[in-house]
Amino acid sequence: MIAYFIPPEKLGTPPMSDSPWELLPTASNHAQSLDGLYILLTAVTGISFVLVIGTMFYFMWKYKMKSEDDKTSPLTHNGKLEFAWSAIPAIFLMVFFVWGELDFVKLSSPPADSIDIHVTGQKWYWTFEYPGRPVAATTEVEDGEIAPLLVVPKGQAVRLTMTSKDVIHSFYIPAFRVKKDVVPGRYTYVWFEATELGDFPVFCTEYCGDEHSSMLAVVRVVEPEDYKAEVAAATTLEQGEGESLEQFGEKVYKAFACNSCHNTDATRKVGPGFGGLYGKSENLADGSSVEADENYIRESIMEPNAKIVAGYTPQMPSFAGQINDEQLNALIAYIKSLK
Amino acid sequence: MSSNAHDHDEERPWFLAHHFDTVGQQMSSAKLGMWLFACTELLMFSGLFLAYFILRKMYPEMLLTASEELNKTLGGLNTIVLLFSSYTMALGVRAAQTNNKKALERNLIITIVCAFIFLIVKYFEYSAKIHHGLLPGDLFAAAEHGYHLPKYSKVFYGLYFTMTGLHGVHVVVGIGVLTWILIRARRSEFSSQNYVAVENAGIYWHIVDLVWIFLFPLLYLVK
Amino acid sequence: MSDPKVFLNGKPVEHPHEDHHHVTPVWQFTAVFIALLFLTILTYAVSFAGLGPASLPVAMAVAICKGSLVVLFFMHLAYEDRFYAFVFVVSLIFIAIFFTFTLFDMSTTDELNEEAGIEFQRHVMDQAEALENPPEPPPPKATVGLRPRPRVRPRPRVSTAAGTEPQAPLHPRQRGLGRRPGPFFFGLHFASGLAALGGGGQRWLRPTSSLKAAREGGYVAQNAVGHRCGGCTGHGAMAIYARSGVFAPHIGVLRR
Amino acid sequence: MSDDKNHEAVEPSYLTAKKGLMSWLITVDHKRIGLMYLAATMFFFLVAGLLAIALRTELFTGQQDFMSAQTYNKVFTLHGAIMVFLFIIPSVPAAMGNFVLPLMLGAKDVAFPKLNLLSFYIYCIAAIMLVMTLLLGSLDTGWTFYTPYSKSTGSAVIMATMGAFVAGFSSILTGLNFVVTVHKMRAPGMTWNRMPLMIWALYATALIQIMATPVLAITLFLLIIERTLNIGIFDPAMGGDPVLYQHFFWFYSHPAVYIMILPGFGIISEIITVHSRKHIFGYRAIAMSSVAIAVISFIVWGHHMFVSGQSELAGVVFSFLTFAVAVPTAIKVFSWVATLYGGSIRYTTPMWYGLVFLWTFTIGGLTGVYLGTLSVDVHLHETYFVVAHFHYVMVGGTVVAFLGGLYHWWPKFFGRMYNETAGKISALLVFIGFNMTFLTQFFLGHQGMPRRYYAYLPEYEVMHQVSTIGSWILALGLFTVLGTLVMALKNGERAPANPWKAVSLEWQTASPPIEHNFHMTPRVTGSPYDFPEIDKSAGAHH
Repeated sequence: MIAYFIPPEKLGTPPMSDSPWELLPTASNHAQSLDGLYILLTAVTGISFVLVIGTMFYFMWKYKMKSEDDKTSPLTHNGKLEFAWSAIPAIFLMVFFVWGELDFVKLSSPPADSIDIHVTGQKWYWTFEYPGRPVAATTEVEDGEIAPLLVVPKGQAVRLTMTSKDVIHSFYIPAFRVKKDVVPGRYTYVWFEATELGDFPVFCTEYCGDEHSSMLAVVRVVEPEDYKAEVAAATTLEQGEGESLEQFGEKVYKAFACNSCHNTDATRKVGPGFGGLYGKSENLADGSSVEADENYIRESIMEPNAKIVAGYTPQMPSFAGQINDEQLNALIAYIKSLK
Repeated sequence: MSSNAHDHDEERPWFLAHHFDTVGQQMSSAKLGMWLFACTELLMFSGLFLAYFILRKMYPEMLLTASEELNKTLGGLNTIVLLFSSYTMALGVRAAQTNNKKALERNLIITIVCAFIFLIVKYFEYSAKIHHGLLPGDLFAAAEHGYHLPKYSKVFYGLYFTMTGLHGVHVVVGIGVLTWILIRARRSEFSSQNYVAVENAGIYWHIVDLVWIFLFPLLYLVK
Repeated sequence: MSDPKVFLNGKPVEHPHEDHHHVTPVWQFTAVFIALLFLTILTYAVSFAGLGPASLPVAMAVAICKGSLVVLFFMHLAYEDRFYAFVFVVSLIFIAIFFTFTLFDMSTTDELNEEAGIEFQRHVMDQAEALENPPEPPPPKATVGLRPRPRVRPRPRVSTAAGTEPQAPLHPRQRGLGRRPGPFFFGLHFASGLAALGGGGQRWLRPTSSLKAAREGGYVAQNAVGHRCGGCTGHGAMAIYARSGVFAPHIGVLRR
Repeated sequence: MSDDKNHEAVEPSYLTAKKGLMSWLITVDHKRIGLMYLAATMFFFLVAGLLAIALRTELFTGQQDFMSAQTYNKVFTLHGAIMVFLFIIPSVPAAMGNFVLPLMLGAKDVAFPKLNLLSFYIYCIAAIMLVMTLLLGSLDTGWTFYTPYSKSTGSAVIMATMGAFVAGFSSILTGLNFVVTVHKMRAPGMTWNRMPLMIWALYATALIQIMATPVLAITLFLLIIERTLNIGIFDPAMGGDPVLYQHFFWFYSHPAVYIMILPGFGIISEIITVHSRKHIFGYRAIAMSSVAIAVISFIVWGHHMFVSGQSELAGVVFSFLTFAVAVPTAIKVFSWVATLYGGSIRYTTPMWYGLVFLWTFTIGGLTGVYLGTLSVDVHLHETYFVVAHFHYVMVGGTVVAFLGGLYHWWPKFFGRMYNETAGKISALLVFIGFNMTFLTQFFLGHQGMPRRYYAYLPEYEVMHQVSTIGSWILALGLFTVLGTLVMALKNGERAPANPWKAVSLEWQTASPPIEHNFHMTPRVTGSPYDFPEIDKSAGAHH
């Protein structure tokens, strides 16, 4: 559950294509056939456009008005021509339809033996749960910027089972040519087989609110051999040596996207700000007031709805079971250090 | 206006608008306009019926247990009241066609009275539901009143109140329309020549009745 | 008059201001009213007769009869110019289109991904559940009426990540009844779809097949009212075709 | 029509027949109501157009330029909502159609004049509601109001939904009026095959307005109930289904896009024939394809939802039917180009707009085929490819045709001729600006640039900058149009009754026409496209 409002330019992924005119990298099994159909479509529509507009220009030049009373042709219809220009487009359309439909059926039926990764979309960040890895958080530190990271092995089918916690998002990897809406209340899924190593950006393509354009993630394709190591590395969140508790706390703070709702100063965002929180007495919605000490912070993380600060609505999801104790202590230490 | 705009020929009836050539043209235009409006009403209610069928497909058991709480006898009574009012409305239109002013007024009054009865019966139904807390959304308080209803029953009651509420609004509008026609009938504006306004009010009222004919079995009765 | 003064839609009109309209006799209205009362009592009887799943189609049939009585006689559609009936029927056709396609989508959401074990599943996020009823003991596994099973992760997959080397993917036939649509699947599906278009929305509900219930184990098959009468010819053909696996090998070809 | 001349001196035009504001506000004359609609829709076109310029300028660079993310979301939502509900749907049918339809039919007025005025005032109420949305914290859900976001967001969704809900009724009343007028009030001798194609287009549009708008009404009504009473039919947290909302919404909105483009087809059929002095090529094909498009548009709405969690089978069925809609549109374009054959083309400003329409609409139509194909749509859905496609069809199609129609019928509306060179310059500017803005967006879309993105990856910057500069040129072109037409009102010289020497009925009466349109109800003997220049002697129609 890591995200941070990554200004896109800091995402640090390689640009998808060097120049705007170059086609996207074809980095998945679907991309080949889809690009083939795209090129066929462009060719056929390009030719028919040139034919129609070319004839128009020719007629414009040939039949421009010569004198006020020159005669015009009495032609009003021509059955054969009209039939031809309905049948021929219909045939081309059927070709596009069948090719598109065959690919779509392939896109929609994932193989039974694919790796199953759980993706959860939430207002403005993605969470990836790998099979067998308890921690849902995946981090990829890039000079202080954190982006949700999806690690996938090269050449192996991966199926993403996706759901959303609040509104409709949409998981779109342009380089893999896959996209599916992430609908709350049901599972939708997407599958692909990465064929090129490297990092590729992931976009959210269903309007989901203020930070819709910052809801980005990174897909990292790695060799199958070191896939397990990469996943393990990406999903561990421990105190590195030489890292103070507060620094590790800040990493946990970003990893669990606390900053998507709480500011590190005292100003309000979606939730109350943490600046100078420790030791302050908070008055709660039910009129009582409590001193913000360790177990108040701990309880607000585990059961956020227990004590709601006055003027706020109970929106915070519970982190019980997703954050272990060292991370919790580090987080509390970090919050204590905020002034 | 006959084809020449200037000499007003005398036999042009008073109720014929200036832009129509004949009474038949005016009448058929008005009737076609009313039938198109009836189609828009049907299409609008079809959205609610589709929502009902979808809800029924998603939660079949919930829908059946939740619809048990609706009062079938009051629903049945309302159906009979509306059918009777449709009957008297049809008689009213017939009276207008046959220049029978008294019968027209009598039937219109009976229809309006039936409409009020319908609303009163609906008032009792709604107050019973409100009392038992079977209400949509956040007002849903069936548990406090000892009803053990499945999890999504509040969505069904939301849909129940939307459908019957919108239908009720149409009944109220119908009362307004019928009273206006009654006032014009009192002024003896209608005759066997000029009765399309009564017939259009009739078409509107029969559409309201038609919607209830489909609403009643779906919401109240179906197992 | 030699030169008719008044025209209507391009046709001269002899007597512009007379119009004769059909006046229905009173006894006919009374007969229709009594028929409507009788049909209402019939609907009542149907609902108490406990016909089970067939009660929805029967109730709809009775309602359609009552509706057509009102429209034909009370609204004079039977005696009017054919065009009004045409306008009325066109709007019914558009309603049927709206119903059929939406219910078609709702009922076939799982057709293609059954193999992947992802069920079209209603579940409520944790907060909503917590909001709705304070945390009491989690409901037992298959509770009556609670259609959405408690949130169960999709069936464990043969996951190759956990160190086991991936076995050769099973031939579709070995995986039990192949259910993947083949390249020719579309023709039959679309034809049956069109056949179903006339069948009206209700009959698109998914047929209960005991095979599916057995295979799914605890999955509460959607045996609600209105399903047991089965889909119409269109949907039935689609289901039979999809389950017969006749074209499964093609999918195998596609899948590799 | 000789005796028309001596009547003219006596009979004042509809503009001067009655004086004073009240004579306008309570008029039941279809021509005055048409002009009032024209003024209102032009005002909202200006407002939404300025919002579009603000959007494009903000997108000049990938980072924040002068708007915050929330403001950007509100601006693009209002741009969409005002353009769709207050400009493009009412503009051609209600503004131009109200004026031209009765004249072309030879009728004295529409069937229900009072209903026509009521429709205008309902439109005004809808406009006030949408303007009120601006004051109450504006709307940030996108013009499609997708749930569950539209249910949970704090912006003024209820006010905006009520605005759209009320605008729907105004659209229904216009449609109802047109269908009854076309059926019941045609001039003597005007059979269905002698009606101008503009009437066929408006008739097909009216059919859709009547049959589709009620579903929008119930969808928005359910959304309002969802937000107020929280019934939960569309809210997944309470057991509802958000994809169900999309079905309800698109069942209206796809036919609505045909409400937008069909009147444009009607205008183009009139302009191309009158200014190339030639009978339309394939009259029956164009008339029938208008009605065919109106009917088929009701069964294809699923192609908006290929990746939205709709079942794959439904996607396949909708994709197949979508290609069925492409064929009649292609027939129309081919027939227009074929009409130019053997003509004597007069390069007046309306003709220039007609030819620009053929260019832009062909691109718009062809790119629709990409989005109809299933697998390509998975890649291109909700990217700038879609933005480019529907702008090519809506701005390149309907707005260009609307401007052409304004120039074509301006002498009939006000009896004043516009300045021909200024008109040509405006056509050129609109053509260059439009293509520069939206052609680059096709490449943006193919590169995967998502729609409604406020900040984007650096490699999209070049194309966005080209597109933004293009949008400034387009804005300049549109202001030139406004200037030319308004100046024509002041000091354009008086226009003759039939400046283009057209044959259809609206040109057989004075311009501006008298209050009840015709002195003598015209009698129609032939097709509206039998121009004197067509030499019948050259053998039968081959």
